[in-house]
Parts: sequence; structure tokens; C-alpha cells
Amino acid sequence: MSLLFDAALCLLLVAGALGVVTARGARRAVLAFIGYGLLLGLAWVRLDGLDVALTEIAIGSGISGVVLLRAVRAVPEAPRPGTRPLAALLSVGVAAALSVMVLALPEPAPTRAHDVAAALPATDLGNPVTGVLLVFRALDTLLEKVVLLLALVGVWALSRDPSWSGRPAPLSSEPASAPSAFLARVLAPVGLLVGLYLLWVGADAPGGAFQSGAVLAAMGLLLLMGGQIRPPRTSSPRLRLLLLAGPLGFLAVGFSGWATAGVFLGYPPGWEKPVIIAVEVAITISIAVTLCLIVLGPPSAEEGT
Amino acid sequence: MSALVNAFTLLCVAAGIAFYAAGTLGLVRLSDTLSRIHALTKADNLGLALIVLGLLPQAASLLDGAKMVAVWLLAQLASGAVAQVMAEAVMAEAVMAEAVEVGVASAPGDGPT
Amino acid sequence: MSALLVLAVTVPLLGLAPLFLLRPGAGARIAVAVLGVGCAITGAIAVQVARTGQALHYFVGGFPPPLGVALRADGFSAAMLCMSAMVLLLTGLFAIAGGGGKAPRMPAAFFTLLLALSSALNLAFLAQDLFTLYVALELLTFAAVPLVCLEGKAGQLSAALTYLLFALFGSVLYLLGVVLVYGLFGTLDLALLARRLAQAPPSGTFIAALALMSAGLMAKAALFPLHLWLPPAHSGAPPAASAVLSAVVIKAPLFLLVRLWSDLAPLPLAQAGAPVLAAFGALAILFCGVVALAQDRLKLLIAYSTAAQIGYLCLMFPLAAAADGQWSALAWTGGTLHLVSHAFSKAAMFLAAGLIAEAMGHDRLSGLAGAGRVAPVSVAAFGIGGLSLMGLPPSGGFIAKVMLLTSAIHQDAWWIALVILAGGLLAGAYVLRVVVIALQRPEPAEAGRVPPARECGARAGIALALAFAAVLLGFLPLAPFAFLSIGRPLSWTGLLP
Amino acid sequence: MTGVTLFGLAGAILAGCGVYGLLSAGGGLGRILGFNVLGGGVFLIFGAVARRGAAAGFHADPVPQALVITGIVVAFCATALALALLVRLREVEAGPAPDDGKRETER
Repeated sequence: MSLLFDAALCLLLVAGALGVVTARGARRAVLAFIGYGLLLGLAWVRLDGLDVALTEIAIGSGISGVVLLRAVRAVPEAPRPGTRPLAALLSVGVAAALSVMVLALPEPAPTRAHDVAAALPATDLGNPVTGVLLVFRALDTLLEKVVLLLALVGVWALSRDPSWSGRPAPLSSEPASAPSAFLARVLAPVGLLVGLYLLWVGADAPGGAFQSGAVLAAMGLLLLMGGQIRPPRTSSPRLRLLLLAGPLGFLAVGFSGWATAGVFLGYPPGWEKPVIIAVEVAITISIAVTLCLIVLGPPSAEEGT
Repeated sequence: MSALVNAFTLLCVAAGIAFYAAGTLGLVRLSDTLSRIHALTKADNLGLALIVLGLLPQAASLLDGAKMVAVWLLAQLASGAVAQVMAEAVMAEAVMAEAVEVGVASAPGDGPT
Repeated sequence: MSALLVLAVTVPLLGLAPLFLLRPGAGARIAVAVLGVGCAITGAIAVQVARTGQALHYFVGGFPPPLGVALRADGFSAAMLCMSAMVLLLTGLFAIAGGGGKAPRMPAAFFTLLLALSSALNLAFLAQDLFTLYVALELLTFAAVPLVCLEGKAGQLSAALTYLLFALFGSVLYLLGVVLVYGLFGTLDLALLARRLAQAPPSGTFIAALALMSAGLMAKAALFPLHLWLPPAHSGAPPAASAVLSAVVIKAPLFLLVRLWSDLAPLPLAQAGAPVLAAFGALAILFCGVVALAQDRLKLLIAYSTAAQIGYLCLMFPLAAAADGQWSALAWTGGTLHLVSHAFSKAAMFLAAGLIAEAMGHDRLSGLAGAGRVAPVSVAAFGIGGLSLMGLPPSGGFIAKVMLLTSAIHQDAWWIALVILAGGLLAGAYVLRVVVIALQRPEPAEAGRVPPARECGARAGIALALAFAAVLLGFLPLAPFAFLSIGRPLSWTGLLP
Repeated sequence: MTGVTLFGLAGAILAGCGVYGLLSAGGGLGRILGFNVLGGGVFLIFGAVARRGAAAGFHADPVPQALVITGIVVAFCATALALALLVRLREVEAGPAPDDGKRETER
């Protein structure tokens, strides 16, 4: 029964992917892609990757979808050339070769689960994925925060010269329509609560900084669309502190590890969980603000307006 | 007792799926955007309500049941408001198209659809 | 456990805070100071490696692989670290001396990206984990792409977009390889993987994974068939950005290519794959060399020259993988020395070209006559940097090419020897073409058109310093091999000389 | 055949679809979407690898799952930057306003 469900899901996924790459018109392709992302999230649920499923749906489908839809409005649709037989042949070859490799993966499968299970109790965390992200492979996570920040700098660097330190264009028309303002006022507090819950629960159950940051960013976007808040000035020191809180806060904890645990990115013995949650709070704030600003795009209003 | 509950669940969920199918059919077959939104929101809201109702007796705990009801409420709120926003956009575009036709306004480069 | 390795990666990131929070001018000065500290850190790493004669390592968070991530510096890494830190510091000084250009975002955005580059490069040279290396490569891409389009012109934007798409395609291929490796072995640590691979002949899936990772790295390094993005991106960027992009950014994927084929692949596999890589390299040298000769824009010429010079490293693979005692060792030293000397000479040439273009008002070769009078120091820096490209003594490039050539001849790899010679001739032709034009007397009719702009002495001095660094490498005794082989697996090079 | 293998194979096919999208796209947007489809396929293969590694009381090997989360965020950053470049490129190409900032008019 569940195999049947999995098979149907896989077929839908492939159909969705084909829809994205063969859609006529960019808008259709983007809509198909959002659907594809949601299906991918379901696949991750079936693969027992709830943390990944949440991330995929929130970031891979949700926020990516918003960015894509905004881009479709600004970019004229390029006509898709007809089917390319050579490209199709090559793609079938790639799929076939990868399938063979997937089927040839060794049995029993190698795994790090035992190592994680052995090391996790010392961190006092219940969610192994959070353990890997924030303790065992914290360096990757720390640098990935920098990647996020750099993407924002890259987007900001695309502004016109006079607007370099101005505000991004607002998301809402002036004034915002009544339904979107209503939605923002009612849904945003609920979403805030959900985001904070995801962050809090992430230490022991699926959830965590990324998922929470994405939900909070979505609420920020909702408030912007509903005209409840204005896009901030990119030169605002407070905004910049929020952006730096995650990467530099994480880095500071990493350095303090030398004093408290004798090693970079080590956590003080006995205080692992509170410190980890503090780091998660800092990076969640930065993720939320950065994601929001990436969606808003380069600053466009001139200084002083 | 449990057989009765299961039958209730099956019935409700099946009915919910039928509503979803009808809504999707409307999305595919209806021609203008406003009727599509109408079909989709109406049918999907009812479909989700029936599925949640059907699954409520199966919930392992009161909290799980409350979560499902919360999901339903949030979906109601979001789909209702989003339908309004989309309908407004459609109307605005229609007004704009009319204006362009009589030569009052120039067409925007990138109007919403 | 050496904390220096962690500092090399993290200290540049600390410089981001002043750039975000202070006025751009002050932030930029602090950023250059941070780059200076980075130079000191990498220097200390090199000294420690040389003194102990052993690789340094660090387990981040105190978790050794396979659970955690290891950083490791051997002689090869240390050489690359020092090279990139010096080039970044000197380009940073160059940018400060130039006042940051016209665009208001130039000082702030430029130095943010430069610091991120520093961190990303150091991580790429140090990380031992295939996925951490992926993060390093992404960090590098996200820092490098905006550098291309800082001035926001249409040509730069389209070059940046092409660069980004190529780089992303490379990332996905690399990541696919990483996924397959994890599926096979359940670990991503280079040393552990090498140990596992030594136990049994590699499976087809592993060979495919290695090929995928190599193809991804080739796309990021702009190796021959995947080089199309490089010339527009590197020639369109502002001079300081071009210099770092051409000199150091593409060196990280090349370095990793060497790591994969020397540290990871078992010897028989490396020997089988090396000729393929060398063939790409040979095509790059010949094809891009000829195209460079046909360019009319100075910066495009230098960019095509970069695409050509990358090929020399690839010629090293079959020579070094042959396990032919000292001749392989010689090729290995030559290839590495070439990476380092090319970085210095190319940075010098791009900075000099920027100054020449600034003084003359354009960079069309046909109108550069008289540049030697307007910007004598810059033209000198260009010419001296060019020595290394041509492989003329005295220069690091000369020593490197002689080493490769000697190794090729002793191993009877005649085609490689011929490619090295032909590449030298091509480089000689395109560098001399520029120098000869620049030293010509401006034609009387054009004399009035040569603008009176003066070259900036401080910036020209920096370009000259980089060119001299490339030359000085030529005076190194044959000691580098001993340093470069510290901490390397001996399987590749067979016996040490 | 188990469900896990099925998802692995689906990942392989999705990767193939992504390659087709990259090769056959008419413009930058199509290539960006193709890259994302390809990335989704690669991640799904990693998901199958993770699920196969279920042990020690975990339903799946947590290490690949954590790596995929990092990967998704990086892929999002790449998408956003590429789209911003694309949009700005169109603006510069279409707009008569000079891009060197001498006289700008905001819409």
C-alpha cells in the first residue's frame, strides 16, 4: 500500500519536473516548479527527513517561489525553443547512468548514525540533525550563514549608484489592499508563534533555525505585502546588526569555545544546550532578516526619500 | 464501535477528496480567472473541512486533533484572503485593459496576471 | 592541533563587522589591516610546516572525522595559502590607493567580497572534507560573481550571469559526486577515503563520482572546453577585481583537482585519468593562446592568457602520476611553482593593464602606442610579469616550465614537451606584441590624442611589486620540492629525489 | 524493490530532467529552473542514501540530511542571486537611463 503511494508520488514528481523544463512560458514553468517543490517536500517526509521536508517546502518551494514569481514579472518571457533531441538523449543518458549507480549502492549501506547516536547524548540535544548542523559539522553551518550574507551583498551590489544605501522597492501597492492588510494583521502573529515554536522545538524534534527563519521571513513578507511595515533602509545600523548577529554571534561562540571547551566551536561542558539554543536564536534572526531582504531585492529608492 | 468510526472516517475523507477533485476540475476547465478562483476556494475549503472532520476521531490525542483543526482554520483564513487579493488583481487588470483600449492609460510593461 | 588553521579561515570574517557598521572608508582600511593579519597567519602556518616538517591539522569542535570536519595544512596548502594571502593584500592596497573608484558601493562591497574570498580560499586550501570543500567553493563563487559586475554595466552583468550559471552547474556536478561518494563509503574525509580506496580497486560508481567532481571543478576553473565564461568575466571586471579573479580565485578549484587526483584517487586510476586531463590542458594552451594573440583589447588578451596558462597545471598530471622517481617529483614541483608564479604575474599584469587603460583612456591595443611614456612603471610591470608567462629567465614561470619540460623529456612524453614549447612561443608572441606597441613612439597624428593623465605612482608600484615577486620565485633554489612534499602521500611521486 | 530505491531512482530521473532544462532553456530563467530541478534530484538521491543508512534507532542517517539542509539554503542563495542579476540585466538593457548614475529617474 505504501509502496503504491510512493510510486504514485515518484511519478508525480517526474511529471512535475518535466512540466518545469518543458513548460511553454516562464510563468507556467515557475508555477510548476512551486508544485514540484511541494511534492519534493512530501518525498522527504516519506524518506523520514522531516527537517529536510520543512526546509524544502519553506525555502526550496516557498521563498524561492516568491523570488521566482517576482523575477517573472520583470523579465520578458523567453520563448522556449522546440524539443532538442540531442539534449533529450543526453538527459536520458544521465538519468539512466545515475539510476544504475543508485541501484549499485553497497549493501549494507554505510552510515554515520552510530557515531551520531554515540556523540549526541553529550550535547543534550534530541534531534540528531540539529546535532550535526550545530555541533558536529558546525563549521559548514557557520560558513553557510556567510554564504547567505554574501548573496545579500551580491543582490545589494546590483543597485543603481544613487540608491546604494536606500530602501528596496515596497512589495505592496499604495495603499495596500484591504484583504492583504487583513491577512497580514491576523496571520502574522500566528506565523510568528509558529516560527518561534519551530525554533524552540528544533533542539529535540524536527524544526530548527532554518525552518523557523524561513517562516519568520514569510511573515515579514506578509507584513510588507499588507503594507503594515516599510522596507528598511539598507544602511540602517540596526538592520545591519541583525544581519551580522547570526554569523558573528556563531563565530563568537566558536572562539569562546577555546576558553570554555579548549577547542574552536566546542561548547562549554554542562552548558551545551543553552548555548546551542542561543546560537540558534541568533542565526534564526539573521536568516529571517536576510531571506526577507533577498526577496525584496536591491535598494531602489533614492537617499532621502 | 471502531468499525463505525472507521467507516465515518472513510466516508468523510472520500467525500473530501471528491470535493478536491471537483475543485481541480474547475481550475482546469473553467475559462475565466474569477470563476476558477471561486471553484477552487469553495471546493477546497469544503474538501479540507471534510478530511479534517473525518480524521478527527483517528487523532491519537486531543492535541493532535486541535492541531488539525488549527490547520483547517489557518487554511480557511489564508485561502479566503488570498482569493480576495487575487480577485482584486484580476479586476484591476480588467480596468487597466479597458483604459488602454480607450487610450486613457499606457500599458504597463509588466502588469500582474 | 594548530589553531592557526582555524584563524586563517575565520579572521577574514571578523573584518566584515566594521565594513557593515562603520563608514566605508574606515571599514576598508580595517579590511586591509585584516588582510595583513591574514598574511601573517598564513606565513606563520608556512613557517610551522617547514619547521616541523609535518602537516598541521585541526579537528573543528574537537570531533575527529568521520563525524567531524578536519582542517589540514601540508606544504602544498601552505604555499597556496601564502600566495593567495599576499595577492589579496596587495590588491587590497591597490584598491585603497585608487580611492575606491567612482561607484559608491565600491569600497564597501568590494572589500566585503575580498574578505569573503580570503576566507573561502583559505578554507578550500585547508578543508579535508568533501562537503566542507563544497561550501568553500560556493563561498568563493558568491564572493567572486558580484566582483565581476560591481560597476553595473550591461556587459559586466551578462558576464557575471554566465559565470554564475557555469559555476552553479559545476557545483551541482561536484555535489552529485559527493553524494555518490557518501553513498559508497559513508564518509567524506579525504584521508579516510584514501585509506578505504587503497584496500580495494575502485568501483565504477566511484570512478563516475570522481569524474563528476572533476568536471565540476573544471567548470569552476575554466579549463578548456568549459572556459567560455572566463574571458568576458575577467576582462570586464574592475582592475583590482580582475586581478584577484584571474590570479587566485580559479586556483582554488585547480588546487582541489590536484587534491582529488593525487590524494584521493588510487595510483592506477590517477594514471589512467591523467592523460585526459593533460589533453584538455594541451588544448587550452594551444587554443586559448592563439585566441589571445588575436585579441584587440588588452584586458581580453590577458584573460585569454589566463585560460591558456591553466593548461600547464594539467600537463603536470601524467608526468607526476607516472611514479617515475625524481622526474615525477620534478613535474610536481614545476606544476605547483607554475600555479604560484602565474598568480603573481597575472595579478601584476591585470593591475598594470587597468592603470594603462586609465592613463590612455581605453585599452585597445591598436591605440596603445606611447603608453610606455605615459605610464612607464605600469608598462614595466606588465612586461616583467609577462616574462613569467613566456617562460623566460629570470622568472618563476621559467623555472616551472623548465621543470615540466625536463620531466617530459626524461619520460619520453614528447607531445607534452612540444605543447610546453609551443605555449611558450604563443605567450611570447602576445606579451611582446603589447610591449612593442606600448614602447612605440606615438604617431604624430595621434600625438595630440594621448591624454596627459598621469599614472598613479603608488598603484603602479604595487603592480611592479607583484611582477617582481613572480621574478623572485625564479631565484628560489631547488629547495621548494622538500617543502611542497611535506605531508603529501608518497604514492604519487614514487621515490623522493 | 523498496520505496527507498524508488525515490533514489526518481532522484536520478529528476536529475536527468534538470539536465534537459539546463541544455534546452531559451533564456536565463529557464536555466535557473533547470539548475533547481537538477539540484532537487541530487538532493533526493542523497535522501535515499540517508534513508538506507537508518541505524542506531534513527529512521535515517542524520548526516546526509543535515548536509541537504545546508545544500537547499545554498541553492536558494544561488537562485536569488542569479535572478537578481537577470532582472538587473534586463533593466539595464531596456532602460534608457544611463547606468553610471549621472541622472537617474526612479519609477
